[in-house]
Amino acid sequence: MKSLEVHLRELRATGRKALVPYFMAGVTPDWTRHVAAAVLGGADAIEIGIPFSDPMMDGVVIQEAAQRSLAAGTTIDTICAELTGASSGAPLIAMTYYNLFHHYGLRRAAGRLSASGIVGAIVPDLTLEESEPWREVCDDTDIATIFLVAPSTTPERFKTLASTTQGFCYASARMAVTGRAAGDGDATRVVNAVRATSDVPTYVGIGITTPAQARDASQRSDGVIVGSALVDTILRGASPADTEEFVASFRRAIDE
Amino acid sequence: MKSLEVHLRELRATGRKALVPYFMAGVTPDWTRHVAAAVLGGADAIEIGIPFSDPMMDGVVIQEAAQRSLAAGTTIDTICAELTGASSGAPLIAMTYYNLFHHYGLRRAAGRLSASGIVGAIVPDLTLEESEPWREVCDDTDIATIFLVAPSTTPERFKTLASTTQGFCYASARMAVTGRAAGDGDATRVVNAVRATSDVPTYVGIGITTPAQARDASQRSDGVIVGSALVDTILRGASPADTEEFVASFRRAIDE
Amino acid sequence: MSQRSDYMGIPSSTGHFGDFGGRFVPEALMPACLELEAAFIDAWADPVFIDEYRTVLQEFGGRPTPVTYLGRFSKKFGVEVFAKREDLAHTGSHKINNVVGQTLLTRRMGKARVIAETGAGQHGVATATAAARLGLECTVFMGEVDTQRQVLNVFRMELLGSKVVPVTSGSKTLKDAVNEAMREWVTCVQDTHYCLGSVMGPHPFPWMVREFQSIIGHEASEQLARRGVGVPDMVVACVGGGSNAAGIFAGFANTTARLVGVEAAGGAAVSNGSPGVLHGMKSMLIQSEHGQIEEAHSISAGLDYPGIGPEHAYLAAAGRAEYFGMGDEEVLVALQTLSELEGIIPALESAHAVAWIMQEAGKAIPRGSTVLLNMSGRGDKDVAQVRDILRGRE
Amino acid sequence: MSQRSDYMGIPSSTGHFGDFGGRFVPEALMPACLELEAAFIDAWADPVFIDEYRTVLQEFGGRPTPVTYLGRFSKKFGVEVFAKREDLAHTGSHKINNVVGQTLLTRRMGKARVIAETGAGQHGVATATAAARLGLECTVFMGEVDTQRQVLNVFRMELLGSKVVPVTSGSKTLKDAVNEAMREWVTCVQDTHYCLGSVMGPHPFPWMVREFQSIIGHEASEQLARRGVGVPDMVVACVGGGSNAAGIFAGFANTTARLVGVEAAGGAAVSNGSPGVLHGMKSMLIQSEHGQIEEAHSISAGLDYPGIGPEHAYLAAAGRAEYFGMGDEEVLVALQTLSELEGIIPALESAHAVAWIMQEAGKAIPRGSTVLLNMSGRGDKDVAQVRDILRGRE
Ligand SMILES: Cc1ncc(COP(=O)(O)O)c(C=O)c1O
Ligand SMILES: Cc1ncc(COP(=O)(O)O)c(C=O)c1O
Repeated sequence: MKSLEVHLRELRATGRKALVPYFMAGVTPDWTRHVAAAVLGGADAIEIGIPFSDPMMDGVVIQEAAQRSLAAGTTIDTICAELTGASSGAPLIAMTYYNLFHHYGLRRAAGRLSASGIVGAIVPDLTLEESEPWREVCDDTDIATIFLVAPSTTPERFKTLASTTQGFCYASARMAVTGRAAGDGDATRVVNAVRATSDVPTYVGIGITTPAQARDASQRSDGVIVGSALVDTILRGASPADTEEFVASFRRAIDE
Repeated sequence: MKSLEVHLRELRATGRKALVPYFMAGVTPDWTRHVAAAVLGGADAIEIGIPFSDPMMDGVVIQEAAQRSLAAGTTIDTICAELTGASSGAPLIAMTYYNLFHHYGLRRAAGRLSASGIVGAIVPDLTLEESEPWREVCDDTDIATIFLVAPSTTPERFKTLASTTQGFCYASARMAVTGRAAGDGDATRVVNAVRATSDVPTYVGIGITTPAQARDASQRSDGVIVGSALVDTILRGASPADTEEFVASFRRAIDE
Repeated sequence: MSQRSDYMGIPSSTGHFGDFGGRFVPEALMPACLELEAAFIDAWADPVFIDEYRTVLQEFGGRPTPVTYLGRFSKKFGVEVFAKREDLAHTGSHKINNVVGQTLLTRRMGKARVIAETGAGQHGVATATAAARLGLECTVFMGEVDTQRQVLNVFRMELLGSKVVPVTSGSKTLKDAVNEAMREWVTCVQDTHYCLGSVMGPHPFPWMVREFQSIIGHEASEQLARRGVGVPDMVVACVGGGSNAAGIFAGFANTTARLVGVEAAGGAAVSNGSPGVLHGMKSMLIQSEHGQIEEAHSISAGLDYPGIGPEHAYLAAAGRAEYFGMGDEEVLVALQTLSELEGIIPALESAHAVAWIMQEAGKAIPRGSTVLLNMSGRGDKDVAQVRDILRGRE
Repeated sequence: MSQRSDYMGIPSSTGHFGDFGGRFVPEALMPACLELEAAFIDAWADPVFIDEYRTVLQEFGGRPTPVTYLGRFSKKFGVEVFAKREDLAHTGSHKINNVVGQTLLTRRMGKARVIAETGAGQHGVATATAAARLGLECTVFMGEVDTQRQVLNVFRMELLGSKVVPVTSGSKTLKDAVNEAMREWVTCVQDTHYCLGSVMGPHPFPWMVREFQSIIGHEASEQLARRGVGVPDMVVACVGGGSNAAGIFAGFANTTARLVGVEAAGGAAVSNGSPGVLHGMKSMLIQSEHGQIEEAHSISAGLDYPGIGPEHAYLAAAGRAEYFGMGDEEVLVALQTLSELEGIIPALESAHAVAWIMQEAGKAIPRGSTVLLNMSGRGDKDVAQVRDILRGRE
């Protein structure tokens, strides 16, 4: 079992619901300070978005963030360089599209991520069926490959995905891309479908934009992922202190 | 034999080459004074153009004249009214397209023209084959129906046309519409083709724009028709006196 | 319903259909008309020529065009409508049928050049197309106003290697382009064929063009028979000069089918015109009280013609075919309706026939009737214009 | 020349053609891909479905399209060129073959709505057309830049009853329209089919679209056989996503014919690209050194795509087909040359294939070879653009 999953299972065992904020790497020069601030604010793990030109699973906010970051010259290498040494105090999970790893070289990419402290990867366009080469090279590192499940996922696929995912299972609350619809939609049904076949920690994401929603969703699951809502504040000029408060507000709601 | 032809044969017998200028009726308010002036200048007969919206056989000058005349409200009736009583001293020949007569009623049109002193008609789009109804109604009047022959006319058609035309035979010197190409082109050949089958007076038209051309053409035929060159001067503002001098200049050249 | 067995046969030797037709041209053109008549009679009796004409239309022109059952449209209007899809022919309308025939005939007559008139440009583009294929020189006369309205069609003709001459006389539109083409033809008749674009002009054009277009009707008749529809109750086509209508009527003239031609209300030569002589023929024309030819006015350039082919004038007089006018408004609605229901954007011309069916379904067209509609052309050429009109109203 | 008997058959069960293809989509879409695969396999084995697909293409779409011998072009370039005339299909290109198949499948799956991406608008118009015919709701995603460049195609889609959504993300062009259509599909996959426009995307699209387009190659093969030409020495088609090329190649993949795909030089995914993953598939892509997808650049909007269908990537890797790039300049000349010599104005896309033949006649194409050219579409849509370019130089 990858260390990420060990960590997250332990967290769950303490009764604490996980809060996982998402950041677009490179979107501002001080993005790593935002990451650190989030941890201070109460984040349990951090998603690090690596910008891709064609983010098929993302809505306008993250698209915009990706474009800004790309325009600033962000690459896997620049991100890893900035992360290396900057201990954040919470597990880091890369989130990006498969082409970047494919183009970088799977083995090389896994190695580079791992070397800079990343312990998980979410690749939304990497289907279970196509994931073997990637999972194989990850086996030589401590990177957990996290799969998504969705309201449209069939019972059979729930089973395979829940048993293959590492670290946690990412439960899309809605049939939507990031940042598009708000609310936790089908979260209960999706989480329960995972739980029916596996005891892997299951976090709800996609559409969690307010502390109240986060609280509701976390009550039905093991944690929540907050993406576009946070990225949006950073795009509008939020400081690391703002980020800390933003995350803290979610923390408080969840822990209420 | 129609009186026009009697007259023109007599003219030929005197050794005089016929000079037939063309006027667009109604193109200026004083157009009948131009007609009278032409007679003073030495015209032997006058072509009176009746304006038609779609003058298929005419070049730009006569098209322009027709449009001006139509814009001024010219109709068969207005023309006939203006001609009635105004004795010009030379035979008047109407020239227009068949639709106007057809629409007016063939019998009515022939009667109206005849009553206003017109003794001939040139209808360039009325082919020999379609001319019977018109010639029939003309038989009840003194209107001569004048046919054209052209460089493309076949030997057989030369024969029929020359034997059917009344008054004179209109020999197109060129394959062209009025006012387009200058010079007498195929005049000799066309005139000779008519003469080979008939002794009807044969006049050359289409392309006679200068006194010198008129002289050349008249030497090979029984007379010439001058159209666009004269209409052009009127469009440019020539006075009846100018017209008299214009016609006289052609007269002198022909009689030289 | 009158039903004689001799409609749309060979006209009289002088080219008359009843009181209409004939030849009204300058003597300079008579020999060319006679030569053309002889050449056409000869070619049209020559299996080699006919075979080449058919082969070119098949392998180059895209024939046979299909007959499409308009299911949703039929359901909505309660009549069974089948569309003969001339919009799918090369260059986008039935015009190609005629120009393929005439250019092959041009070559057969040993002429190296064609001239043509065009209004919106459809016939001009078709002629330029057929001429390019045979390497014939081609000059197209187009009213100056139309060259400005239809810059893209001018460019198309130029791309196809043709020369486009703007006509500045008269109203600077289609009828003047015909005049100018005739004037030009006088000067070059020796080596040039005048490729007239509809069933109009002096004999043999109305007959010849109808023959070249009759492939539409013959195909459709066979297609409907094969589909088990048999003879439709009604055949409906738009009428400018009348070539697409003549072409489709030809397949049904001697059947029980009612034949309906739909003119633009602003150019309805049969409904609003009177007999007259223009462009080499005697026919029905829109003219002033003094016999001056009037300009037609229609949203569709292809129906903007003040006359109609003489055979139509005859069919109307004989009671064999009926002609109605449709206004621009109804035509716009018809274009939109057919597009939305069937995925076929009709030419504005063809939309006149659609509009008439929409108006008369359940009235002049009894419920459940089978109707064959001639989709004479595609609407792509009209989309910019329709857009401007509809946007202008918003 | 390699000659195996198993090219262009059924891909692996995971949708792979050799190293390429597969499925790279959000999990939310996986069930829809699987459902679609099952539905397609079922339909494609059902004679009733196949018969309806063929009948609609015949009676509505204008199939079979003819094969035209390009006599004057052939003579000039010393090779025997036959053109498969997809330009004569309804809506003006081969795109109709695919959308007829996919919309029939949509109805069969019980879905009431389709979405589609479009670049210049050809696939969008085709989808809107096929959807209108079946009464399906239709939304088309189009880069905002493209909606401004192609206002008339936007209006055409609207006339056909579709909604056009301008895409403002990324480069605001075709690849972003695909992304946006995918994003939309995630939200409505229950009742909506994504009608993809080329042999790209996740399995089963590349295979399914090729099957729907293979009617081009099968028809052509039969037509050439009937004409006594037999198997041509070479089959040449332009390649954007690669659907028209796949369609015509499919008729000749297991013959001796050389297969040549011509990409836009500014979007030559095979010649200048590298393997990668985009839009649900693994294929050859134009990408930066960091794996960011680059914008393609071509005079022809339909070839402005940074990828190529995965089966082409495979055919190239396997050496069964060759791919070359052609520049805008040569393409413009080719469009003019074909128009003047043959009376066929090709789409700018198709003109890439023409340009390659002109360049290679007597070189890569030995003198006297028989060449089958896929005339994937008509140039009417491009005439305004070509005019502006050529006029701009005067
Ligand atoms: C599509 C279409 N239909 C009809 C017409 C009218 O001509 P006709 O009445 O000769 O068929 C035209 C003329 O341009 C046309 O383009
Ligand atoms: C006429 C034409 N040809 C070719 C293409 C390229 O697509 P594909 O490579 O899928 O045939 C397009 C795309 O719009 C097109 O319109």
